[in-house]
Formats: sequence, structure tokens, C-alpha cells
Amino acid sequence: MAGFDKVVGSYAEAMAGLEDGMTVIAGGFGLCGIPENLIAEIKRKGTRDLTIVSNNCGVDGFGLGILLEDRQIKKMVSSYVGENALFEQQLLAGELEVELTPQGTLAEKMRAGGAGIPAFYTATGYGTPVGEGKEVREFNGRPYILEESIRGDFAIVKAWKGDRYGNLVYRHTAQNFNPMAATAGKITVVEIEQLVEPGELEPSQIHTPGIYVDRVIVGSFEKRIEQRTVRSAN
Amino acid sequence: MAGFDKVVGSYAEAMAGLEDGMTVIAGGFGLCGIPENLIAEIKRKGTRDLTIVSNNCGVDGFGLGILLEDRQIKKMVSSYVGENALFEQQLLAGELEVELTPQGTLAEKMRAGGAGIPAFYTATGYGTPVGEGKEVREFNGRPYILEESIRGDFAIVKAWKGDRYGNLVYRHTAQNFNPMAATAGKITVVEIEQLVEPGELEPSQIHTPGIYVDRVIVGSFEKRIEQRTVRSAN
Amino acid sequence: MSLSREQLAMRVARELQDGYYVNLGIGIPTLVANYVPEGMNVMLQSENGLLGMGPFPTEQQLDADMINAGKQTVTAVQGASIFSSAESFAMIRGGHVDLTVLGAFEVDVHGNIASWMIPGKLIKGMGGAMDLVAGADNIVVTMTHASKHGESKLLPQCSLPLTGAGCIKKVVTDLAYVEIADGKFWLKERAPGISVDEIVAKTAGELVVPEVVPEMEF
Amino acid sequence: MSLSREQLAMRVARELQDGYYVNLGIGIPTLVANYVPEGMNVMLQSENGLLGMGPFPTEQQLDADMINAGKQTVTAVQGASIFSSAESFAMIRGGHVDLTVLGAFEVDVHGNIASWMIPGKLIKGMGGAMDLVAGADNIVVTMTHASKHGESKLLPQCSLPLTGAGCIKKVVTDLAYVEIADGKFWLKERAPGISVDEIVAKTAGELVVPEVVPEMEF
Repeated sequence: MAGFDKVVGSYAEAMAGLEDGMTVIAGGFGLCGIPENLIAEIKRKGTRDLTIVSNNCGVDGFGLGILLEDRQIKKMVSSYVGENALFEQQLLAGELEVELTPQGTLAEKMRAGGAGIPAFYTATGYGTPVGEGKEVREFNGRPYILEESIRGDFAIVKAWKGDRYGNLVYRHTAQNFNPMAATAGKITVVEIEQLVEPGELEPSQIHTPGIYVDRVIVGSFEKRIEQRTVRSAN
Repeated sequence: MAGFDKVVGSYAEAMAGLEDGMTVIAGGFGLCGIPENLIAEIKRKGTRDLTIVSNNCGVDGFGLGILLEDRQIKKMVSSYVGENALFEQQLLAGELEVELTPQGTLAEKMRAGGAGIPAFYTATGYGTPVGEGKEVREFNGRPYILEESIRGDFAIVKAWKGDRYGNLVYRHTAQNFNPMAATAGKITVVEIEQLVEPGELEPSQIHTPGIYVDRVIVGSFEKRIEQRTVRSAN
Repeated sequence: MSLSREQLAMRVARELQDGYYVNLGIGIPTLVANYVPEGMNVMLQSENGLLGMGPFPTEQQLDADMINAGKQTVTAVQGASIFSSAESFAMIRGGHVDLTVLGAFEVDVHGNIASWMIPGKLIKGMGGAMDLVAGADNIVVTMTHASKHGESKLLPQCSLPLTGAGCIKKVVTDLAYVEIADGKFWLKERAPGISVDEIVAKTAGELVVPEVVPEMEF
Repeated sequence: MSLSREQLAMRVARELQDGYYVNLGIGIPTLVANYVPEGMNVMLQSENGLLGMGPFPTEQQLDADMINAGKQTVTAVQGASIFSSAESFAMIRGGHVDLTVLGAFEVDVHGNIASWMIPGKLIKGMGGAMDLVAGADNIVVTMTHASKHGESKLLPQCSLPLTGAGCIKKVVTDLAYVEIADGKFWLKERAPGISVDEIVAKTAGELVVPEVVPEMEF
């Protein structure tokens, strides 16, 4: 199935076409399930003035945080950016713009973007700064605000297992924003831990059907833990 | 986990509380993945003036078609109702109302209903009879119509495997509308083929998390085939 | 000679490209799957929730839980995925399907299509057709050029209630291949042995005819 | 004596019912999980996509791909499910979570809550808090009744930017359990040894005080 073989051989190839000023949607929650090597490739490329749509912005020195070091990010669209001293510094210095978006609204904006729904109503954020300037409308006597969907020039995604066709399965809570991000990129690039043969993934257990995916690369991952909490074994 | 044990022992118990005039959302596509025994229980109960939200209305003598025999359905919300002579007869006689809804819009209306999204914009149906009387709005230069979500007093769902907590997995294309229906009922009743122990279903491979489900019943199914198409084995 | 059903499917199949995800409607569009060119791979999407539809099952493979959007029993190819109707139409509405092929009663010079409802006749419903025409960039309509009574189906303005507005750019009929742009039909190819005069006579909407109209080859 | 963090969690835990799906915010709300009454079962929802959150892992169980909304490594209980953020907030926004517990800076008599932003200080973001308060019918806010400087956090009108409007009905503070209805606070219980006078003095919004205000029992 030559036309459906989406595996690329290098990270340079995986991120080919990314240009200054583009919008990149990234999967991951905190440092869990982030496309860490695709992010590193963006740093290596030195692409600038990026708008990054991601629930968080990594930490100092890991994840999206490394794109702050050379000031590659112009704007973040996120629900929470509090884990990152460099972020704070650039924000206060006016070098970085941030559009804070409620977590559920952010997830739904990505899904809607991928699903051809340009806008939807939600009660989330009504009466708060998030609702300012947005249309308010009542349904069944309750006010809702209008939120528009998000699409990206690129989406960067981390999955567990994948096949050449781009069918993907995520592992545990590393799923998070990845499935929605995968649908919302004009070019969707996925890095996976394990390449399997087409047919190995049970069709009805595939989280992301390959139709959403343009490029697949097999990577190895550090998977840094942000809050290491353990209990004693007994 | 007593408080989470949702298994009921009889179909009467499964559909307890269903009253005349209620709205019932049903999973299934054609005769595939329909909650055939829950439908039979509605016939047995004789509940009337029902609004049924389902992609199709079964066939004469099977599936939702059997609810037409005693005129239990007041209104159907469906995308396609062409497989049913009794349906045609009651529609032409003015005994039955039908609200034809594009298939994708119908699926999204159910999902939105379950997800707390009261309305969304879609290009589907713009400029057609479906768009008549609905708000039109442009996003990025393209016109879209506003569609409102659907919730039901009951949702009736057919799954393959399920546990006592209501976690569900669907089999092959019997998934179809069932996951969305499951989220959109005030009371969601599921009939399953196979009861498994909590923990047997891999957490990240559950199609419908138990939080959406109120009652579970184990049934046996005829699974009638609507269009039997086969090829020779060689 | 006007094209046969098989020839219509063969002509539509030339719009396929390697690696395309394709949704084929019921009827002639379904036949397109039989004419995928050698060495080319396409993946068929069935809107009830199957990407990678395979052939009909053998008696041994027959499974009531495995059907296509036409409610026929089918199989899945290796590498297929199966999902909910909401996910299926997210793909369709979101423009992820590369090519959609469907039938119609009428199309017009504005790219409008009418394919689901004849007032006065029983209305069975639009199924997924409205979503498919609204979601796809690349749609091929295939139908006869005129009705049995000789009335053109390529109109200045659709007379029947629409399935979608302004969404059709390519029409393969039994007489011709026609594109729609700038409020006109553009004649691109004619069926073997069909004269330009016949096509002009059977096209009610404005038709631009180039000096040379190549014949389709099969 | 004003309630300790553990006592706050214990009082909130009395709002639990058998079979409840519960979302617990970061901080004191998290402690509520330690005080689920004997014989009662609740299932914890973590908004990053986990229903059925278990205790922290042992060293052997530790897994970077298994975290909660506070980004802490966790485990899953038997019968848990794991899903996307869109599915997680479909549950939350759709009102499927039975009880949500979260902290706040301020609440007011209109049921407004401010919990995410102090102008002039660095804004870190609202995370899932706005979705949680908009989606839940049954929310318990837990916080200190007044600031360290003695300023009431139960106000006629929130002074800080809101997290949600008109959504809070129950507040457990270190001094009292208060309900919100009809544009007023309603004093329902007081912490052991805390006088009604002290509660009145530290409640800036209109507070309705019944003749008898029972003491919380622990």
C-alpha cells in the first residue's frame, strides 16, 4: 500500500515545511504524552514566531519549554502555563503573548477544528474574562458563549503504537490532547514508540484512524516525570 | 462497589420509568447494533406518543419497526427511514411525524447533547430544506447553519462486552451511533452480549466509560441481517 | 454510445490517486471500487464507521456486526479502523476524505446538487449525503445526462430541493465529463461516439464548449 | 477552633454518596479521598482523562504515562477507564460528574466564584476549573472563611475576575458550612467551638442565621 506508507526516516523530514509564523497544535498534558523529539526538532530548525496551541508549555529545559530559550514562540494558547520560570519572564517582559483558554474548551476547539465545526456554544467561561467580547446566547434559559474552533498548519502528536497507515493507539493517560490534536493539523506528524504491521491493531480499538495522519516517525523517549509521587509498597 | 453495580435482572426493570410522551434516543445503524430486546420491552410495555431519535426506524417486524405496529411512535428523528412499509403508510396517513436530519448532524447532535454543548455550527444542510428557519452565519467566508443538540429522557444502547460499572466495548460496525446515544440519555440503559468482571476491559480501550451508563442488562440477540451480501469463497 | 454503468464507474475511477481515502455512494459509485488502476491503492470509507472497507464476506466470514453504509455485509481490509458515527462524520465534515462519489437527480451551473427528495413522492431521507457534499472538497457526481423522457439534469438552477449548495465541481454523465466553474458548465470530454451537438442539446444550463472535445478512452 | 485541613476534607466528605463520580481539585479537595466513609464507594475523575483514579504508585508501579490532573504519578482502580481530554470534558461539561470539590479565593451571594486570577500577580491559567464549575450541578467550594488579614472571602460581590457565574451552592470553610440561595448566604453549621458572632463578623455578604446553628461533629 505504497500510497498509504506514511513512515518517514528522519525528524528533519518529519517537520519539513514548518515555517516562521505558523500555528502548531501539540498533544500532551504537562510532560505526559508530549511529542518530545518533534519539539526538539523545531528547536533545532530554529523556526520562529510560532503560535503554539498546547494545554501547557512544558517546563524549563524540557518539552515546549525549550522553544522559549531561543524565543521561538510568539504566542501560546493554553489552559495552564505555571510550571515554567522562563515563560513567566518572557511574558512579563512582553516578549510572549498568551491566550488562556479553559482546558475543556481548548480540547473541544481542537476537536471541532478537525471535525469541520467552525464554532460551538459552551457555558464554560460565561461571566468571566474568558467570555469578554464573545457572543452570549441563551438555550433553555441558560447563557452560553460562542467559541470558535482551532486548526493548525501542523499538529505534532505522540502515540504509543502505530502502523504505516498512521493508525494510532495511545498508552494510559498519555492519550490526553493527542487524539484531538491529530485531527486538527493541515499536516499531522506523529512520533510513536513502536511500529506495528497494518492489521496488528484491532480495528475497533484504534484511537486515531490513519486518515488524520500525514507522517509517522519512530522515536525513543525520555518521558520525564513532572511530579514523582510514590507510596511505600506495603 | 455496590453503588456502582448497574446490572439489572429483567427487561421490565431495565425500562422502568419510561412514560408516554418521552423522548428515547436509540443506538444502531439499520439493524446493526440495535438494542433489540429493549425495543421489544417498549413494545411489551405499550408506552405511547414516543419521540424516537434513531438513524433509522428498523424494518417491518424487527427493530424499531415493531413500535409502529401499535402506533407507539409519535415522532421519528432520523436520517433515513426508507426500509419500512408500515412507516410509509403511517407517515402518509398523517399518523406519524418525521424530522429528517442529516446523518452526521444527527450523530453530532447526540454527542453535543451528552457533552453539554447546546448548539454548534455546521455547513451540512446550508441552502437545503434542512437549513430552512435556522440561523446562518459565516466563518472564514463560508456560510454555516446553527444546529441544536439532542438529549433524551432515555437512551437505549447495544454493546458487546460490558462490566457492572457500565464500561462498554462495541463490536465491529455495531458501534455506530451507540457511543453518542449512551451519553445523551437522562437514563441510559445498555444491553450487552457478555458481562465481564471490572478490570477485564483494558481501561484505555473502553469505548463508553461507565459514568454515562445507568442500567446494564445481559441479553441474547437475534442480530438480523438487512442486506445479506456474500461472495464465493475462492 | 452513451456510457454503461461500468463505463461510468471506469471514468470516475480515473479521478482516483494513490493513497486516496474515498467515500463511494450507493449504486454506480459503489462500482468504482472495481476499477481501481493496477498498482494504485485507495482506502474506502463507509460512513457508518468503517475506514478500509473490503469485499463482501464469504459465507464463513458473514457477520451481522460488519456492514457498510448501504447496510450490506462487508469485510475490512488489513489496516482498517472502525469507529463511531460521530468520528466518521468528523472525518467527512472536517474534509479528511479525499474523494466523494455520489449520484444525483440534478446539478446546476452554481454547483448545487439535488439528490434526495422529489416533492410529492415519499421522502426516505438524506442519510449521510448532505454531510458528504458539505464536507468534501473533491466530489464527483455521476448520473445520466438526461431523464428517460429526455429532460436535462444539468440545469441553470436545480428545480428539486437541494442536498448541498455550491459544492459540485465535477460531473460524469453517460454522455460527457463536465466541470462546473464561474456559474457555467465546462465540457471537458465526451463519451465515445457521442456528438457535441447531442450533449449541447441535453444540457439545459449554460455550457462552454471548447474547439476540441476529446473522446473518453476505455 | 477553626477546622484543620483534614477536618475540612472530612466535612466535605459527608457530601459524598455511594456510587458518586467525583472530581477533586488540587490541595484540600484532594484530601477528601482519604475520608470516604466505610462501606461507601466513589470513583474519582481526573480531568486529564482518567475515571477511577487510584492511590499513588509504588516504586515498582511508577509509570510516566500514568498521571492525574495535578501531574502527579497515580494508579488506576479496577474498572477504571482512560480517554481523551475531549471525552473527559464531555463528561464534565455534560453534567455527568456527581460532585466537584474545589478551592477558591472568593465566593459571593450570587453563587459566583473567583479562584484563578489575581490581577497584578502572574496569571498561570484556569486549567479545567472553568469547565468544572460550569458543568457540575453539585459543587462544594472549600477554603478559609477569611484571609490571613481577616478579610472575608464570602462577599456581596466577588472582587476578583470570576471562574464561573452563579454556579456555587455549597461552601465549607474553616469556620462554617454555608449554602447559597436567593442571593444570600445561609448559615447551616458552625465549626466546633466557633461562635455565630465570629462567623457573622467574618462574612461580608448577607448571611441568614437560623435560631439554632448546629456544630459540626467529627
